[in-house]
Amino acid sequence: MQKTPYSQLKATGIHKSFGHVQVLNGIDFTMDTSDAIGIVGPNGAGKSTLLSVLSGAQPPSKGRIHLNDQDITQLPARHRAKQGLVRTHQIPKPFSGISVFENVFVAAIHSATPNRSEAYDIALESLELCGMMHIANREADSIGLLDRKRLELARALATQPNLLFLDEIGGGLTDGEALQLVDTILTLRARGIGIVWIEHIVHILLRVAKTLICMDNGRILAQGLPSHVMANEEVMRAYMGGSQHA
Amino acid sequence: MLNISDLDVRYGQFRAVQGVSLSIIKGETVSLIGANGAGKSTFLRAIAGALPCHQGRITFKDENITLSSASHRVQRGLALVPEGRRLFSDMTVEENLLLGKTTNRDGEWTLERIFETFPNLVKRRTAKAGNLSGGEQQATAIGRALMSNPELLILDEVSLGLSPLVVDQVYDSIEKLRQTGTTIVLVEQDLARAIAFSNRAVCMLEGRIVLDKPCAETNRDEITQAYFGLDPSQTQEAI
Amino acid sequence: ADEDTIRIGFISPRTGPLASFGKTDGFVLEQARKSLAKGLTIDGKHYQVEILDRDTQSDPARAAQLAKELINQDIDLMLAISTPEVINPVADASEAAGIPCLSTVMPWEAWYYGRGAKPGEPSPFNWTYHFGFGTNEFYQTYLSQWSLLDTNKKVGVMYPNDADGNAIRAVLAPRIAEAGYTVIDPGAYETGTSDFSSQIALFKAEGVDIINSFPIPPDFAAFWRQAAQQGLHRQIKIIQIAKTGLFPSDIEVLGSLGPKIASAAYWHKTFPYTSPLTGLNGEQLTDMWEAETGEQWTQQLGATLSLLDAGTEALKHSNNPKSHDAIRDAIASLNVTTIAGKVDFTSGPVPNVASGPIIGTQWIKGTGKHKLDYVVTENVTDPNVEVSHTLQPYNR
Amino acid sequence: MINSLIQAILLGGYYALVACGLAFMFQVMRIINLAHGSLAILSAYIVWEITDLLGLSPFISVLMVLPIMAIIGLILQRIILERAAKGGELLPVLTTFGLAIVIDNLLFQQFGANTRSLSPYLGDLSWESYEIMGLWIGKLPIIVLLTAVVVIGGLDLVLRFTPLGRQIRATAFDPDTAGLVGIDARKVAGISAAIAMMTVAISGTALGLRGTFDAYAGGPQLLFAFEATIIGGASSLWGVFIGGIILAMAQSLGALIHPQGFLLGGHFVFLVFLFARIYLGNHALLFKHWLSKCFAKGGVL
Amino acid sequence: MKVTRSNVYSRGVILSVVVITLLMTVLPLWVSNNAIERLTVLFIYITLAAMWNTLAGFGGLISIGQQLFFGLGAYATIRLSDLGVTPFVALVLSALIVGLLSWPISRFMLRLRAGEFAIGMWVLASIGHLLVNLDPLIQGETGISLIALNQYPIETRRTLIYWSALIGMLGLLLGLFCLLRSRAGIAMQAIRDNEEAADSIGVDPEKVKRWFFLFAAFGTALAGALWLAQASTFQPKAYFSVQWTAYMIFMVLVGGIGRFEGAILGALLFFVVETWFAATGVWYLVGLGAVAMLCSLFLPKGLWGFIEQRLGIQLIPVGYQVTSPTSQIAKPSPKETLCRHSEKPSS
Ligand SMILES: Nc1ncnc2c1ncn2[C@@H]1O[C@H](COP(=O)(O)OP(=O)(O)OP(=O)(O)O)[C@@H](O)[C@H]1O
Ligand SMILES: Nc1ncnc2c1ncn2[C@@H]1O[C@H](COP(=O)(O)OP(=O)(O)OP(=O)(O)O)[C@@H](O)[C@H]1O
Ligand SMILES: [Mg+2]
Ligand SMILES: [Mg+2]
Repeated sequence: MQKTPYSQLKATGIHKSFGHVQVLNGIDFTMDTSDAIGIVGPNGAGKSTLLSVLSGAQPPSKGRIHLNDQDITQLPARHRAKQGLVRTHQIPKPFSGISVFENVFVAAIHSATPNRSEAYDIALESLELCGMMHIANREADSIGLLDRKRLELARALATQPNLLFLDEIGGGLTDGEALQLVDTILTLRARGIGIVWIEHIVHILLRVAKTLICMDNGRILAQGLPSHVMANEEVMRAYMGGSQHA
Repeated sequence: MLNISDLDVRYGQFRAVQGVSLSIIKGETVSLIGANGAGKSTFLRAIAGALPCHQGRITFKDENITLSSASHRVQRGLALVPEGRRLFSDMTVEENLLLGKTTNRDGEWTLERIFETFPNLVKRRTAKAGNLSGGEQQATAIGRALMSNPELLILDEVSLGLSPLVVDQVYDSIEKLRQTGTTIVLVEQDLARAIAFSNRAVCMLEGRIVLDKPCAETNRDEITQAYFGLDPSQTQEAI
Repeated sequence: ADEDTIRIGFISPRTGPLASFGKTDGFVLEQARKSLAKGLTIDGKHYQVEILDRDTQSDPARAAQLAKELINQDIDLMLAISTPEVINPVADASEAAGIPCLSTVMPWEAWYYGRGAKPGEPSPFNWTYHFGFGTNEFYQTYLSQWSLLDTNKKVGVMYPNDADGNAIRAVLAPRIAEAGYTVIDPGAYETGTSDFSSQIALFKAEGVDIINSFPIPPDFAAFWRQAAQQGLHRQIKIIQIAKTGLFPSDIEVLGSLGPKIASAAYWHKTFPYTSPLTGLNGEQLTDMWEAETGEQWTQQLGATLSLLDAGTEALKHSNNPKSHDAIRDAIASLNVTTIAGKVDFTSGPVPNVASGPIIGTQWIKGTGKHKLDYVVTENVTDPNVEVSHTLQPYNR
Repeated sequence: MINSLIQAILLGGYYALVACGLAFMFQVMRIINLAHGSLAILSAYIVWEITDLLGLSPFISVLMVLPIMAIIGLILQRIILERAAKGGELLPVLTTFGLAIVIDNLLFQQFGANTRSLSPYLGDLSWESYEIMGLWIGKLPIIVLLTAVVVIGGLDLVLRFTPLGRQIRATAFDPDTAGLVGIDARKVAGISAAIAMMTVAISGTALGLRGTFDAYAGGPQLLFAFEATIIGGASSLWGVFIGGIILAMAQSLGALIHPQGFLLGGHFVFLVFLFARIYLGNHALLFKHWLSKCFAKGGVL
Repeated sequence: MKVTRSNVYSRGVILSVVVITLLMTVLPLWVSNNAIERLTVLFIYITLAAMWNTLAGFGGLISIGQQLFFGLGAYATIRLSDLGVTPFVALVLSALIVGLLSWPISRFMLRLRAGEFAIGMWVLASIGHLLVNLDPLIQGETGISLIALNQYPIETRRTLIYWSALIGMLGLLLGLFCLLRSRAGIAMQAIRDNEEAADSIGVDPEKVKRWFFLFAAFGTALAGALWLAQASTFQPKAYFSVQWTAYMIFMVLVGGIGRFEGAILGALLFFVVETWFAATGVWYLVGLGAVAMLCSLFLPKGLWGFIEQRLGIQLIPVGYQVTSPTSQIAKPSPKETLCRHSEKPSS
């Protein structure tokens, strides 16, 4: 499937609320689709929700989203996926009834290419990338949590995205594993795939992210070069606390 | 306090935990380290009674609990914060917490204490657990376990998905817990923190214990080596 | 050898919701087999007779399957009894396979038109025959039954949207009206309805003296109890029901509302006939049943036996019971007396049908060993049956 | 008109009572119990037996049947539901379907074809009624309605506000985790099954009092019960009460329009309800949210 | 590193299927009438089971209302042949018509979730039943018979129906097989497991589900029409009875839900049990119920699931296997894949 080349994702005045709960109020943010952006923020800040809104899983209550100059605010997730905007889920949602390979293959054949053999290659490759070959034939239901997270990534990759939204795929990795993950991501970067990555383990994030966004209470607290953002004492207070472990 | 002798846990014929022996003394803080898929969760779930032991023996406070039900173990004061939270997602945060004190063992943990410890939960008190953010869910899960006032608290991937601020809060509260004499076993992927916090490091690789030392005597590299299986010399030095 | 055994298929609902129709069959078949033990001699030739009885479990789909199975075990004559759910599938299977089939008990209209025959057109059936009452008998019986009490001639009717209900509504209602009765018809209701307040309201408003209904037992219980709660029962002189009230238990479940409900019977133990097959008469048959089972007799005893009577008579009259055509012709020209009275295919209302009686009756408080007694109050459709009781008004 | 309205409400109460056992299993234990009808009939038969043997009033014998059904519930849970529930939401459908067939036919084997009813044992109470300004209101339906209110209300309170209630819900949602927080899952599951069966017993009695039953009468009751349950929604047991009444009203309305419309009316309204919930559901939310915003604005000004 | 979709067994299967098909086609020349008629019934059962499995097994759409399509299929046939269409044409036509009709239905019903969908379909079925009752031709519950068939002599009729049942079954099974191996097939299973996730990777749940729904409706309707053809009596109560869906559930779950072979095996089993024990009346039914219960308790994945895990074979492959020359891939020992990870996604 030929993906329309584009360069800019633009969200303006995004609000999201569930019943009474105001989760996002007034997010404005623009990115180059080849950028690597990291998002941090205290729990419940609205990061995942923002991701859902950008990837089309949930419509915003207010605000607009543009891809180049096309308004995709109402575009359902599946169409965005076909245009190359794909997200992973913080709480993994594997297709538990089918094998790991099939999980990835569905994505490939529906968003990357209708051609079977090509789809096979894509699926296998993204499994390879995420180091899941050894459990390719396992029923997805039977794999452990971190494998599930990897599966999320592999599945997203198989759609051959231009812009990847990653939601805490690094959580719970040992340093070694984390480094492997970073390498994987960097290879993707090398292919010009854009990344928006939510992660609490900042030092991993910083190996990839060129820009850092810190959210709190559904607002963008600070945005810009990682060093600046991390230095921002508001961020310190809201997010890092006294912690030295960054 | 907790004695495990060559424990074997299987999924089908796949041995996820292979003849592990371990004994934990009252008041200890043990951090269990190991690569993804090493069998930590399996091991812990077996201790908590969520998985049947294929062979081996578990005694807790000199009582053989190898065959007793999970609920009985909680009754006796052994609580697990399961990996992946496992909240009752269509019940409110408060209800989830209250469920924690089903066994109502007495102790100082109450709803109020929990909400003090995790202030970010207060405003979500009546929200359905399923709608919480990842971190809020993690906090709720820990709170739920604390509500049973355990003597041995097992935390699988505690800090998973928690923002540094909250992580600090969590560790502070565990610290408090520790001072009250509670024994703690935790899985923490942040090595530095693990070593800093606990007084004993147990390292798993492919279902076996490959390293078991007081934190004072070990260091980062040794451990990293251990769980990539670089150094076979020190396999299985169970106590 | 097979050449001199006659095989009769007999299909009825012994279990399942329709079981109360079939529960006496085992007993009756036993009697029949006793008398057939010696076999039959049909013009000079002696035959063994074998009855293959099957239970449809009240499931029409199964009825069809059983019919085919029996046909493939090459039976010479098919007998089916009770309701459309049983008879129609069996008849259709027989018609398809060219096996003579004889049936009774359900109103013939539902059998004839319900299987695709069109009024005025020649009968599409070559192999299937049915005897028993139809709407015409109901008409006669009801008129004479209702004339036994003086009423305001206002009849509230409750006909469900099912085989009998429709047949009755189409034919009976208009004729009752012609006969000078005011028919109050709230319209067909679906079986399984559980609230009848609108109908009841209507009947109260119209001040009907008579109610006529063809409900299934659960529906009637619901309807009549609700009617009583609405005070309707105080104004009703005759509550004339069919289909429900064939069997004692239908009425017993109504408790204090049960007695004095009027009904109509296709057979009664006081029928003055003897069964050519078993040589038993009504009293003997029912006494044997009650002696053997301790349960109260039901009209199904006579009906089943009459079917076997007619069947065996047809075999006798066909001079070659191993030829389907011979049997078919024998049935077509059959004119015999069974324990249930005349079965005469030569003078039926339509081809393939012989009409039979339906006698006005009433359930009254039991005088003997049973909670309720079933007594004859009227006999137009078969004057040989003796009227033993006078009809009592329901509301007094 | 008013009369048929009242009749509808009374009927609704009856539906609610018949359905509440089902609703309990459906909402709380997450089991689609196709054997509900048959179990109700079973208990009706037991009540009938006791009433007939000891010549008691059915209302007394119900009380005696409750513990019996409770025990049956426990056994069911232990040997059947427990295993079935492990296999996902679908398996219990098959299990209970099988159970239904077994029960029906064993009942038939035992009690034969005769239709029965509990009403004769009430004497005239079964059809007596209060006459209030031209309206006739049956005594029995009133009793049924009140019972429905009491039973459903009681269950609802237990589920919401007692620890037991919480444990029941938690266990139903995820027995393994329930164990991890110290709930004796088996015990609790057993208890909830027992409760469910006791309500079923009441349902069965209501059924036997209002109408007639035979061994196979269970099936037909099922659909109405399900409709009431689903209309009621999954939020609370009171839903099933509302559901029953809505269903009954729809049916009588249908019957007013056309006598054949009784069932149709009910079914249509059922579907309408489902879709209304789907389409308006989020709109309703929006509406609330919109209100609150106006409120906020008001606060600001 | 390559992906395979067939295995040694399946090639064997393809062969034997062809052989059996040929055998079946010429069977009427040899076997008894009864055998023919019973086989016809068997084919219809298999069709029904396969269609329900399509919905529930692969689509996770559990419907208790498939009798709707079964009944409508039969009804449409009656109607058409009343208009003078020759019966055997009417069979196919009616199935098509019902298939079309199920499109608007799907638009609404597929919006419902789990339990609501199941019961909703049931309610819809009884609406269908009541509406058919209103048709004067049907005369309410009285029903009517397909006497148009009486024009054929019994032998031809028997054989023709047998063949159409055979063709119908094979056609539908083949169709299902292709559907499952298509993009839609794997997508449907993904949707079954998690609709939101499926949506997020570019699968269109609405569309895929609708195709499966239509297919099942069509197949079930055809089965209904065929059943009418071989029983020739149409009584609405009998065709719109929930018992049909109950049988489908029975066959599929006992055979092995979500497994292509399962439905067939289940149908066979049901058929055999019926043929041998039905005569025992009440006890047959009790037995049937007991089997249903025991299977659901002791073979939660059905007979085929059990066989599969014992022998680790899959005769009719609709899935994908990754194989590699240097087999460093953990071949899933069936047992392992079987034992469920007790970990539910926590939201
Ligand atoms: N469906 C929902 N209904 C109600 N509230 C919701 C829903 N989804 C999310 N929320 C609330 O919105 C807030 C933001 O949730 P979100 O998942 O975006 O947080 P987050 O930034 O991802 O936090 P974390 O880092 O812990 O994942 C949380 O307070 C959460 O409880
Ligand atoms: N239900 C299951 N069926 C089969 N294998 C399983 C199952 N659950 C886990 N495993 C396997 O058992 C091994 C140990 O899993 P476990 O989750 O205990 O590892 P872990 O140390 O907790 O890893 P993580 O850091 O991801 O939590 C892994 O190879 C995993 O794939
Ligand atoms: Mg998040
Ligand atoms: Mg783990």
